[in-house]
Formats: sequence, structure tokens, C-alpha cells
Amino acid sequence: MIPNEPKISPELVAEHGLTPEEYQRILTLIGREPTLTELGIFSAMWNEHCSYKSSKVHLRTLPTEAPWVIQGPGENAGVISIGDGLAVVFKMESHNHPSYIEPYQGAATGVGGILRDVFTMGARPIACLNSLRFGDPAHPKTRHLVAGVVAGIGGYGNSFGVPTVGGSVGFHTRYDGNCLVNAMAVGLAEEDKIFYAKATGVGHPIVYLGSKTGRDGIHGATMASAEFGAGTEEKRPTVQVGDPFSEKLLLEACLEIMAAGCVIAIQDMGAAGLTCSAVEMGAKGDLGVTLDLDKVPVRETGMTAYEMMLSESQERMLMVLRPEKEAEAEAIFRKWGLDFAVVGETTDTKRFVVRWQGESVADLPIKELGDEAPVYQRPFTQTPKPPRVNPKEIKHPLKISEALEQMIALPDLCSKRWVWEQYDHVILGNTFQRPGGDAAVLRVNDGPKGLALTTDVTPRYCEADPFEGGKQAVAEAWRNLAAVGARPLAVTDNLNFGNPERPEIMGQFVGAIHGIAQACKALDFPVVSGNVSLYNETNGRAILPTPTIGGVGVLDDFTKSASLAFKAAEEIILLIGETQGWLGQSLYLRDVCGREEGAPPPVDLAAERRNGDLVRALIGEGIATAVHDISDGGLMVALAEMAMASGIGARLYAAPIAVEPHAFWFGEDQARYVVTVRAADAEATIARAKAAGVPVRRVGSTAGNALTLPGEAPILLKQLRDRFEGWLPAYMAGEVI
Amino acid sequence: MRAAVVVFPGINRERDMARALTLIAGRAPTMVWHADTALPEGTDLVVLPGGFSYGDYLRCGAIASRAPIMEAVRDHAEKGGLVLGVCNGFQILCEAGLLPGALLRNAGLKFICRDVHLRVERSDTPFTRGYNAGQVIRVPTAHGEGNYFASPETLAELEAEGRVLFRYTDAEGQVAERANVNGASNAIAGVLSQKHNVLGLMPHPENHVETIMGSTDGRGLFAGLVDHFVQAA
Amino acid sequence: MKARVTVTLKPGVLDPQGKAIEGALKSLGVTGVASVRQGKVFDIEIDSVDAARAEAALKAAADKLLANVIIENYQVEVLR
Amino acid sequence: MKARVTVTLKPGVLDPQGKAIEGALKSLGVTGVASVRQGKVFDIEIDSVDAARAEAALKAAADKLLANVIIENYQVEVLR
Ligand SMILES: Nc1ncnc2c1ncn2[C@@H]1O[C@H](COP(=O)(O)OP(=O)(O)O)[C@@H](O)[C@H]1O
Ligand SMILES: [Mg+2]
Repeated sequence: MIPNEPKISPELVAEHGLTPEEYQRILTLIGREPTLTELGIFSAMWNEHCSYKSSKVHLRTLPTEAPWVIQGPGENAGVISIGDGLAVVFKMESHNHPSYIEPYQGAATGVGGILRDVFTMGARPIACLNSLRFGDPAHPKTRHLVAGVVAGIGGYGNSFGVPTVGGSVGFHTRYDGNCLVNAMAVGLAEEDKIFYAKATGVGHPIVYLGSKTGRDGIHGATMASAEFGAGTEEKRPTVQVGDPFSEKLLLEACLEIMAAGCVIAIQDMGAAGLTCSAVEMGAKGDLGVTLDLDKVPVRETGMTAYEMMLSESQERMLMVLRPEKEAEAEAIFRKWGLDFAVVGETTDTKRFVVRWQGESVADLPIKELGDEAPVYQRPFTQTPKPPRVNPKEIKHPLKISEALEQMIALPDLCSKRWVWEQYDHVILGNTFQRPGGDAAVLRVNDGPKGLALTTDVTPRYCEADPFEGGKQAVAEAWRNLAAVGARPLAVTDNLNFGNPERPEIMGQFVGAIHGIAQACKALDFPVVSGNVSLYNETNGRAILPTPTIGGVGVLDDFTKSASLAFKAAEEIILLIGETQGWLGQSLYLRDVCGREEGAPPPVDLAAERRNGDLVRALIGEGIATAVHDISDGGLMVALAEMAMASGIGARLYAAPIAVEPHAFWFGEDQARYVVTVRAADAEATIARAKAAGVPVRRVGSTAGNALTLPGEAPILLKQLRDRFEGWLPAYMAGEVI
Repeated sequence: MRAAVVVFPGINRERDMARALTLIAGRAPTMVWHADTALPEGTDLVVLPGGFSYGDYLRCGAIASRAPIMEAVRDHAEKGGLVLGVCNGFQILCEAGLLPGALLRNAGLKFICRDVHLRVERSDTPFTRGYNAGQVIRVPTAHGEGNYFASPETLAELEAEGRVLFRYTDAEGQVAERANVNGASNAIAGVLSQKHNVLGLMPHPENHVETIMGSTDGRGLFAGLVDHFVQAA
Repeated sequence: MKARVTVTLKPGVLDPQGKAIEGALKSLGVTGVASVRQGKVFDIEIDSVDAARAEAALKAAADKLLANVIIENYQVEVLR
Repeated sequence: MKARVTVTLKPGVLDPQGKAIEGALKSLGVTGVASVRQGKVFDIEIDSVDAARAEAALKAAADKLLANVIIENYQVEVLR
């Protein structure tokens, strides 16, 4: 009954990314040789992306629970409660490889995919963020990738109609052959109206919705499809093209049929399309699924079962509908001009049966497809701890002001306005703090509740010490939320690493997860969703380990958030947190002194919490007038950013005697903030910090239109701003490097 | 003021527009579906909101301008009724021939989202009676194709007839190349139809209407319209 | 039957994209390019077998939708 | 010398624009259109008088800039 053409050869198995052992496991599981379609289904379900086979055992160590967590990892997106019956649904996902191949479409479909994950759960998307890493600016491909990726992210989000409110952009030669595109989407729903993938009920219609299926993204299987395809047609590109217009229609149609009570279960078709979504819906509900591929809307002729099962065409959904509501749901979809087709039904057999042209081309045990996927305890070696850098042994080639002027125009530190001005960040009318600050702040519905959103990671720290780097990424996300006055609630993560089959890389992965887990526990900042992207390497050279953290926090009153711009002259500038002058892995050491080395700053999680709690309280009480967390570039860069954002300068005191001046101004010690207060509040604030065990120090006062250090010529803000704003546009215009 | 906001597939600033209208007019607009053929009885103002109707595929606004509801919008305009098109709405009005000219790709070839300054050229129209002539307002833009183009003759006519209602300027109200975000001819941000009853405007006043969100410079447009209908009644 | 409608900008209409491409070609070392104007093509599959009718349908399509005659010209070719 | 570079999507690559145009033509009552695929044309003015050299330069331009060869095909015609 099941055709066995062609014979499965070892080459075909390898072509599908399955090892001989994994193939053996398939044979044992089903007791016969699989059909080609079945092999394709297994390869999709058991690849790294779907099965998390290398990462699963470690991901389990992440804390995922808190009283406000409604849904942790395992669904399309994480869900947390923000009170008043409202839920925030969010997730981050990578589209690294596709973006390297075709930057515009790769990035665009990355945004499309993550948006779908969010509205599949019944939430209306309210914001997007993105974290981007590119190679050395001097590398010949970098400019092209930056231009395409940014245009693609904007092209999709702007058209879909969601504000893109934040993110980060970094450059390093280790991303030369592998750029990173991590996109995060955030949606809002009512707590009791969340939709899940779990199917219930036997004999219910399974409905296909959205765009038609084409031969998009059928990779790893080029050989097989060449043997089976129409033959004469030229080799097909595996690039998927995004259609934000269809996705916008899909959003509106989905929310409408959800509101109409038509939906039992819903799952978007992401990677491995129809296969993953159908198997997940059935397996989660302990049901079987039968699909009839002749009913699948296709946009190309001659598509085989194999191709339909593996297509990654975008803007598609699978649902289990209430049978009595089928006609109503169909009318809604037709109104929005979208395809609607009943392509199967739920069964009580726990088997995944696929029929095509009157034949059964797959008949597999549905639970085992997921549950029996291989899980690996890959061997790993711990990254050796690098030595601590002694600031006294670092020569300082430049004056502080000169170093600042140089640093502020560095690719990693300069203004990313060129990027975020290509994103509509004001649509929906709720963006209270736009890109350019520590975290974006959005009004929730009509307020006064607000949300704070950020993405963070410092890959050079992770490379030097994955454990401290993992901690630091979480701590910085938490700190960025605290710096606007928000209560940090939960994170999504996107773990980008090289080849896990290399023990050093696996060691980075394990170290980073360990650090993330420890920080999330200590800060009550659980992980509710995430994504793993491995094998980011070219010719044996891996990317810097990059565990991106997307953080979400809540404000009771968004108007009481703080921003980084100085607010008035003659206010007192306070440095919150302890400054030892940590130069290891600092940008100053790397880019001014030319030494990329040393241990990264250690993260004291108790201090993070103490200092952040104080800052948040000062913001809430209206005492802190401007706040900025201190990260890349240290105190001096933070001060410069606050000054440039406002046009108000600062008169600064000398560094304390105990710390080398360059280490004081440019060291990257963690758990620190710059806070300004009115002169009348200074004494009380200092006393309060001391009482709370929080180190605090006056570093100067706001004044004039320049930054002035004792014994150095004033740095005019205008000049600084020209450098800060100038580099990226000049680079993209081909005028520098 | 009874406002009707037309919803085309792919439009995405209709909620922003409805919120602004509700806030300022004290009455929610009726949302009208593109496939309908009539406007609600007694519609005072028709609004074509911003977004990406039909994904901006083919040309911005082209497909929407041929939608069934557009006949009713045209009728409304021909009878002297007020029509406001913002961003994609402006593009639709040009494509429909209700306004002259066309909106081309931004001169910098990139989508631009930033606050811009606009000079209100005259205050004796229903759309600008909430402002003073020469007043400079700050509102956001968010578009990739807002570069207003018309033939030299048309431009001369628009200028001579005082139909350029908003112009991109610097904060002081001076026309300057740097302030012309998209390279529009004569720095045109908004134009009127011959009868002064149809306005196309590229930036988004509807996103700057609440003190609490940091700026109310866009309010004047809607407040002026409300006032116009109060006076008329 | 296959047909192609080609839509080009009228002379005198600004073409920022064409301009940008001119510049980019220069910096790529493609020499001798005096000007670039960008347009669109629509490759259309028609059910009809009658070339004259097909052409009429295509003209209608171009007039009604494919071209904005304020700024664009168009040309219709029925290929086979 | 004048030349035209025509850039079209490879078969099988999704063309959301073409799809939307198809739908719009139908609702405008233009009948008989089975499918639409949208592409680009670049009308290029070249200083060179040597057709072979011009063609080589344009091929280079198309490869490097005018076409995205991952998803698009192109065709170069030197007209005169
Ligand atoms: N890709 C991007 N998309 C949107 N906003 C961005 C992007 N990159 C940077 N930004 C914005 O620029 C500002 C500075 O970024 P960054 O230096 O990474 O901040 P921080 O160090 O405080 O996390 C932030 O407001 C950030 O949201
Ligand atoms: Mg920050």
C-alpha cells in the first residue's frame, strides 16, 4: 500500500541530514523501510531546528516558572500576565542563514515568522525588536548585508503594521561568514483568550489557511526533488519570499475567527511547514492526524507529496476548527481573500497518515515522531578562564576626551539611527520611548500601564567567559528595563553558536546556558520562550557565542518612566554601583589600546538586584530625572549619550584616586547606572543609597553644551554628536572604510 | 462630525486614525469596508488612512484606488464633501485622480520614520482652521514613497491657487533641503483639490494628538475639522 | 497565450532609483553608463487564443491599473 | 547606445505583487488573465559604441547589481 520508490540509499539518508544511527532508529521505530516522504518527515522532525537534539538536555536547566508566567517554553511563544487580565505573548527567533544568503528576504521572512508565532496564540502584535550581528565593516559583504537585512526587517514590519521599537547592532570579524538576524515579536492578549496548538476531539476538521504552498525552502532535499521533480525545470532557489500583505490579512482573519469562537487549536506553519505543524497538533492532543494532500492549495503544478510536506512557504496556518463553526470561519477567510481548505481530520489512532493521489504516502506513529527524536549529550570542554587585566599595566595612549571622541564613532558604539529610522516605530500610537534609549516603552492599550522591551548580549564577554557572558546578557537586559523604571518580568532567548559537535563550542553553549540560568533565577526573570541556532560557522571558524536575551518588563504608569536625556542644567550626576575599573574585554581596551583580551567584568547578581531596585524606586518616586545604564564603553560613554540626547553638557569631577582614570571612565564594571537628581534631592538620595548598601558617587553636574573634565579641553556636544551620528550613514554610503 | 474611515486590505493605521478622531471629535468614526459601495448616511468626512493597502504592490495606492468604495468617495468629493487622505490615503487619492500628481520613491530610496516639521501655509480651509497660517508643527512621517511629483505646469497651478497646504520645513519654518525628508517637489507635504475639499497629506498628524504621549501638534487638523462642522451646523 | 506589458517612466519624471543605480554602477567600475531609467514588466498568461482580443484585454489592464498614465507610458506585446 | 536589461523572478519564486495584481484585474473586470508575474526593466544609455563591450559591461552590472541572481533571472539586449 505504501509505495517504496525510490529505494532509500545511504546517500539519500545522509542528504537528509540523518546519521546512520538515526536512520537505524527510524527502522526500529517503524519496523520497515520508510518511504521517501516518510524519510523527509523524519528529517524535518529530527533536525536540530525542530528537535533541539543537541540543546535539549541543557535547555531543561533554565528557570521557566514564576507566578506571572502563563505559558513557558513549548508553545509558539511564551505568555506572561501583566495584571488586569492582560497577557503579553512574546518570542525571539533567528533567521541567520537565510539572511546571509538573501539578506532582504531572509530578514523579512524572519520577522514574518516570529509575528506568526505571536498571533497564532491569539495576541495582536504590538511591537518588534531585532538583534543583528555583522562581520567586520571592512569585509566586502558587510555593507550589502546590513543594507539588505535592515531593509528587509523594515519592509516586513512596516507593511504588516507593527512598530519596530528596539534592538541592537554589532560588528565583529567573527561574523564575516555568518551574520545574525534575531527577531523578536511581542503581542497583547486577554489572559483567558490564549490559543494553543493542542488538538482535541476526534473527527474534527483540520483546516489549512493563508497563502498557497509552493516549492519554497525545500533544502537538504535538492537531490531527492531533482529525481522526483518535473525534471526539466531549472534548479529551484530555496529562498523564501515574504508577503507581509498576506500576513496582515492572515492576522486579521485569525483574530476574527478566534473571537468568533471557531478555533480549537492552531499552529502556524514555520520551519518544515505542514509536517511540524500537523504532527505537533496531533501529538500534543494525544490524537492521530490524517492529511489529504490533494486538498492542499498549491501555487505550482506537479508538486509531490514530499514537496508539500517539506515546503516552507510563508504566511500559512493550520487549525482544528469546531465542526459547527466551519462555515462561519470559511466566510471570514474568504472575506479577507485568503485560502481556506479542509485538508484532513483528527483521528483516535495516534498515527500520522498522509494521503496523496489515492495512496497513503506516510503512516507513522505520531507521538514517536517527536518524543523519540534523538537527544544528544554532546561532549564538551569548558572554556578556560582568561586572566584578569590589571588596569595599571595598560598604557593609556590618549587623553580621556580624545579616547571618547574616537570611541563614540566606533561601529559598535555609534548611533544606530540609520537603522531604526527605516523602521516605523510610531505606528499604533503607543510608542512612548522610541529607539535610542535603554529600553523602548510602550503604552498598553489606553494606559496607564506600560511595557518596557529590550534585547541584549555582549558576545565578546561570552567568548572570553561563556558563563559570565551568559549572566551578563541577562543582567544587562534586566538593567535596561530597570533603567526606564520597569519591573522586569521575563525573557525570551536566542542562542546563537557554532557547531555543537565541536567540544569547545558545546562548552560555550553549556557555559552560557548555565550563566543565563543562574542570572534568571537570581533576578526572578524566567525564560518563557526561545530559540537555538547552531552551526553558525564557516570553514571551521565559528561566530562569537551570542546568546541574545529579549527582556520584557511592566510599568504601572508609563508616563513615570525615565529616559536617558539630561533634563536640566545644574542637576547632580550620580554614579550608582561599584566601580573597580574593569578593563578586561572592554571596548576601550579593544579599540583604543588594540588589545582584545582578558576576563570580562564579573556580574554580582545580588548587587544587580539591589542597585536596580533602588534605581527603579527613584524613578517611580520622580526623584531620578534621567537614567542610563552603563554598558559598552563604560561611564564616559554613558554620560556622553545622556548629554547628546539632551543637548545639555556636564562638568565632571576627577576620577577617584583609587582607580586609574581611564579605567574609571571606560571600565565596564556591571550593575551600574548614571542617575541625575535635582540639587535639592542629592544629599537625601546619597544617604538613601548608602542605607540600602548601594555604592553611590557624585561624578559631576549637568551644565553648558560640552562635557568638561578637569585638566582637559571641553568636548563640544555638537562635535561629539556629529561623530556619533556620522559613522553609520557614512559607512553605508561607502564614504568610510 | 460624522467621520467614515475606509478600510482597505493591508491598511494599518486605521486604528491610529480612529483613536484620534474619537478622542477629538468625541465620536467614533464608522469603519467602512473597501468592498462596500456606499458611505454611511450623513457622512461629513471621509478618511483614507495610512498603511500598505495591497502591500503597496504595483504602485502605492494603485489597487486600492480602484476599489468599489472609491466610487462613493468620488461622489462625496464631487458634491463638495470633505475627504482626508493620509500617507497611503494620499497615494490612493492621487491614483484615483482626486488629487493631481503622484508620490514617488523617497529621494534617499529608504523608508523614513522620523518627526518632521511642517509649515501650515494657510488657515482658511476646513482642514487648517485649527492652526495659524505660517505655524510650524511637528508630526511623524513613516513612508517609503512620499516624494511628491507633478508636472511643472501642475506645480505652478497648485502654487498659484494656494493649494499647497503643508510644506516640509525646518523648525523655524524655513524650506531647506535637509528638511525635505523625501525630496518632494516644492517641499510639498500636503495638497488640496481644486475645490479645497480633498486633502492629501504625507505625515501622520493622527500620531501626535495626546499630551501624555509627548506632542499634540496633530490635534489642530482634527479640532479644526470638528469646528468646521460645528460652525456649519 | 503569453504577453508582456512594459511600463516605463515618462521623460521628465524624476527617477531617484535610476539615479542611484547610475551612481552604483560607476562605483562598481561599470564604465560608460550615461543614464539609467527603471521600469516594470508584467509577464501575463492569457486564457484567450485570439491575439487581437488578448491585446485589447491587455490595453484595458494597462489603462485601468498597470500604468499610472500621469507619470508612466506602457507598451503591450503579445508574444504567442 | 541604448540597452535594456530585463529582470524577472525565477520560476517557482513567490511573486506577491503579481498575485495581488491578478486579483485586482479580476475585480476590475479584466477577464482572461490567468497569471501575472512582475519584473523590472532598466533602460540604459551607454557611451560606448562597441556593442559587444557594452553587452559585457551590462552583464557585469546585472550580476552585481541589477538582478538578485539568487531569485531572479536577467536578460540583456543592446538595442542599437
Ligand atoms: N537593530 C535595531 N533596531 C531597532 N533599534 C535599534 C537597533 N539597534 C539599536 N537600536 C536602538 O539603539 C539604541 C542603542 O542601542 P544599544 O547601544 O544596543 O543600547 P544598549 O547598550 O543600551 O542596549 C537602543 O535604543 C536600541 O533599541
Ligand atoms: Mg542600555
